[in-house]
Amino acid sequence: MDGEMNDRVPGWEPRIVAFLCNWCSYAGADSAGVGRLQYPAAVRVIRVPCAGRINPFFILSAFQKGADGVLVSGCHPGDCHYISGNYSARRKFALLKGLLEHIGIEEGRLQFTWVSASEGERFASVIDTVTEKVLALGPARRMEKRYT
Amino acid sequence: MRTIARNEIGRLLDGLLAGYAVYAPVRRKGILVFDRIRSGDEAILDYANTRTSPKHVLMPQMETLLSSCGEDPGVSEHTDCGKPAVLFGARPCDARAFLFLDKVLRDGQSRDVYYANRRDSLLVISIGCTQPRETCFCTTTGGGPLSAEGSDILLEDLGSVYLAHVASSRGAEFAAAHGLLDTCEGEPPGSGTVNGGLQPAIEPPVDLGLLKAALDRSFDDPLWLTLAEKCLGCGICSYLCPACHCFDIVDEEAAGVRVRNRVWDSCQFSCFTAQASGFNPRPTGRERYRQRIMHKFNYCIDNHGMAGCVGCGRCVSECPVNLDMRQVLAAFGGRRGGN
Amino acid sequence: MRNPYAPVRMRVERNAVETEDASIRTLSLSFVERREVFAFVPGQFAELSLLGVGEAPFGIASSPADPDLLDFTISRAGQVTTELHYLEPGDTVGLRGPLGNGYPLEELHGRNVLVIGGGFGFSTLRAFTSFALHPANRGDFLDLEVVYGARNPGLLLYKDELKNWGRRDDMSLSVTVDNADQDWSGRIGTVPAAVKTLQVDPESTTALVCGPPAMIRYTLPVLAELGLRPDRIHLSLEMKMKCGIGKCGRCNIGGSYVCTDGPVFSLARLDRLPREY
Amino acid sequence: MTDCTARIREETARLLAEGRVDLVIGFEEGSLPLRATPCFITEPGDTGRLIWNAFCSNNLARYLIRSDRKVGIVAKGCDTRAIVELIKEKQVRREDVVIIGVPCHGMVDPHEVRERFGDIRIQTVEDTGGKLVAGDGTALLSMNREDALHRSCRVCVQRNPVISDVLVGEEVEERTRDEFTDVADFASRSAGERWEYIAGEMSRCIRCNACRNACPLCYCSKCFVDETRPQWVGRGTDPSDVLSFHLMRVLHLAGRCVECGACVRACPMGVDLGTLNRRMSADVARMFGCRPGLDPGKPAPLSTFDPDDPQDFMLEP
Repeated sequence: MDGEMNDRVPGWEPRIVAFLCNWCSYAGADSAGVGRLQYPAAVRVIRVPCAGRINPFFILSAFQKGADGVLVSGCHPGDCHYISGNYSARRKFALLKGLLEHIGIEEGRLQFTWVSASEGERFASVIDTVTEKVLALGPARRMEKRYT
Repeated sequence: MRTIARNEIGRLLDGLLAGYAVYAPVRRKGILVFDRIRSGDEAILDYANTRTSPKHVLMPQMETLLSSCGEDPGVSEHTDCGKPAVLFGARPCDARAFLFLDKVLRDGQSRDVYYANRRDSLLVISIGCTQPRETCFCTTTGGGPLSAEGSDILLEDLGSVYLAHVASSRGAEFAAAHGLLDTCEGEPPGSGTVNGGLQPAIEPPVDLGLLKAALDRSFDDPLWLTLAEKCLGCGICSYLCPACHCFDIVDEEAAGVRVRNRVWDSCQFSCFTAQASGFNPRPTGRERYRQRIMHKFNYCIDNHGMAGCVGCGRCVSECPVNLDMRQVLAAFGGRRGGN
Repeated sequence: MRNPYAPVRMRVERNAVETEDASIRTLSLSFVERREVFAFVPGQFAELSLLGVGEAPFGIASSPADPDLLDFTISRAGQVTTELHYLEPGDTVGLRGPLGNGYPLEELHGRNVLVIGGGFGFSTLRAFTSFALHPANRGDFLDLEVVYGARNPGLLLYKDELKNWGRRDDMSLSVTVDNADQDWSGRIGTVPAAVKTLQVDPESTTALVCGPPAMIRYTLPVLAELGLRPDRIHLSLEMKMKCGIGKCGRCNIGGSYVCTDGPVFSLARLDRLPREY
Repeated sequence: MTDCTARIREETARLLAEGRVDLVIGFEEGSLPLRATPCFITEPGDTGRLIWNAFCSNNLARYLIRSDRKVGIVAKGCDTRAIVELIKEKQVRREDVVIIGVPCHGMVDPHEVRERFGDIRIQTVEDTGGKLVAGDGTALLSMNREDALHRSCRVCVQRNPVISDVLVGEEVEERTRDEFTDVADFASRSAGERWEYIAGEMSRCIRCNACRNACPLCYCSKCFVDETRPQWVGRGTDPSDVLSFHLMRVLHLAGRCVECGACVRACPMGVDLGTLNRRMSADVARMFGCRPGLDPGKPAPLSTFDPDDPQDFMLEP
């Protein structure tokens, strides 16, 4: 089985990078906060103008720099502020996710979802799910760049 | 002991492993390379030459020059190269390349301590060739299948035994310490042995002197354009070459660790000379290919008295478009050389 | 054994904006721990570095007559130069050098020196001019004539110094700009045009030239018209460099390395080298 | 095969003589056994250099990039697939290229031949269509041609030129559909095994950029690898940087890769890049119904979208 599976690394706190689109998901995170919904603190949010702004390099760089998980979230299909940014992005995401899993990056390290501005609850539960999964996988070492 | 039996080599290397990092030809995923061995029997003795050259033993593709950590202002210099090393089984061409690298990196105006430290703690035991490959042209650049230049000890392959020739004072010390007494003194490699007839078999495509003279006049020759036309501009020839040594210095920083690394670079890449302003003195493949040839066969001879090529043939055999450097040399040397 | 890749630590004493657009700044650096005398000649350069960010070569812009404080004029172009621009007094920066050959001082002794600089390339010429004007050195040279130009007045470097030089009677200075603004009362025109108006004695004059390629291209014919021999014209060249010590292989022109054989070349020497710069 | 050579020479001479092109890009005899090499013919008198054999494996479409001349090009199936994409991406104008199409029986991998025949010094190779017969001057050895093909040729579904102006030689029968069984086989291994394999392959990469430079569709004037602000990928052989480079390379080619295998053939270290490329191609085919290079009229899959694109990969909490 997978050598990296390890949910009990002492002292380890997962680091999850969340790329959120400015118009929906970032606002969704906001409304989760306003609604005082509890969700794990492992997430570092990076706000981007649109899911379509995500260059696969952003995601690879996050893993290289030691992220244990990456989440990308944009507006629901049809709701993109830029009309179709999320539709174009969806194709790229599908390929990237497949490719990373193909080379043995564990399923669950990289997640994509849609969260709208009003879906605070959905945002909180997305973070729950993502964090749970990453916790179960343990620290991500495969793509991490190590310096001497 | 004048000779070492072929089946004794494994034991000899095992003996060395206690005190030295030993590099020898090994197969990694089907490809022959020089790598560190953990036991003497790993070394492959039946081979023409390795896919990559052994230069990485002295100049790794990536090495950290300097580093610092956190708030500590101290900088680590990483000049210590650790255990002394033995390179076993280098071919004479590759050993000769070290001689060239020494001139550029160790013996020049500024001593490159990283290279020099490794070089000074490396002992080179090369094995003369019995069977040249169809891409070999060592004789063109001044070497030969039994050249001992750059080696400390040259083993002459007589089939079931090797004849040991000591080629340096360090080689002599080493031979004495390990019972490889050289009794071939005064007898050059190849005299009266099976290898003697090999040298002429590797026919030089050009005369180096005539080539150099021709290149002196050929900077603006339209031939460069046609010769380089099929070149893809990749770095295979540079990176497989035992004599290419151009490098880049790149810094990186993450999680409070700052490093300055040296990495191999290639004159065939456009970013090698591209300036921040966008100006590039070598803007196309024509200038970059010309630089490669001129550097090796013209400038190096002026600056170091030796061509920056040892004729190992790796660039010939591995070029994806079969741009054969021997033909390029012949195009200049042959045409103008008075042949 | 000395490690030629290991920098010495320098402290930033001053970080001053040079140009109106703030794209060029001058850093003044002092030695944190002095290992040996930093002996250099004008025209030499050094590598400045920030570990983890990178290293880049810069001409030494100050005079060897003041060896304790080294000036480097830095145009913001890439990552390293940007970070250098952000340094504040008290910060440290790495330095390797001096590197390269510098201007041929011996050869200039007892001669008129014509200094021609354009834009950002003026930094080492400023070093030379300050050096030559030093009371201890001024007697080594005859007439000192400086021509310096920039695209517009806002891009002129070392403005205070230029003001002082303009008032001196032991040198002459012409400052010219390609495009003037309302406040500009000086000369308008290119550097070669300014050089053209000079009266020089070709037999006793040597020129030092540094500037952008276009300036050099149009200045050289003017110098030829004035009668200067190619061996009496010295150019400071710029090339992409990394190691600065003749090893990394990228700054060569033919068999010569700009970092070790240069950056100053006589035109006579350049004429024997391939045109690849 | 020799027929093709004669016809290629004939067409080249005609194109040059009629002034329809400034040069013709084809293949000539290589300097080594088992090799052919690209050549550039500008004079009708030089057409005798042109050949066609089992070793014409380079993708010549690579040489059309940034060419400002009218070019004739000898093109097998994969070369034309690349040309189709280059035309779609406006890197090549159809009217500037004259395609001498050659149906392809698959190109022979010299490594396979050497592997089979061991250490003999191959001097001659004869291609009988079904067999390859190699001679070292004393003996003749033979192997099935099919077993010696490049990996990309073994799964090629478009061996005949997609587009051409002149067709040289008989059309070949195409293989049945590509079911991407190799991709499925690899995917059926555990994540840990897949990682071990890929990491092992990547560990041999020497960052020579040959895969990039051999690719007919890698034409960016500044590649992401050479970018310094930001520096997307470190320049050395750090395993993480090497992998990043290769992942970005295939992602950049997603929906554009015509599976010619030029990258794999160029690699001096035998790195299995195919495993990455093939996964991309399989996903592009499965999810977006697209085989790059085969349909000149269809937009690139990553330049468009369908509101009903699959999204079962997305997280539903």
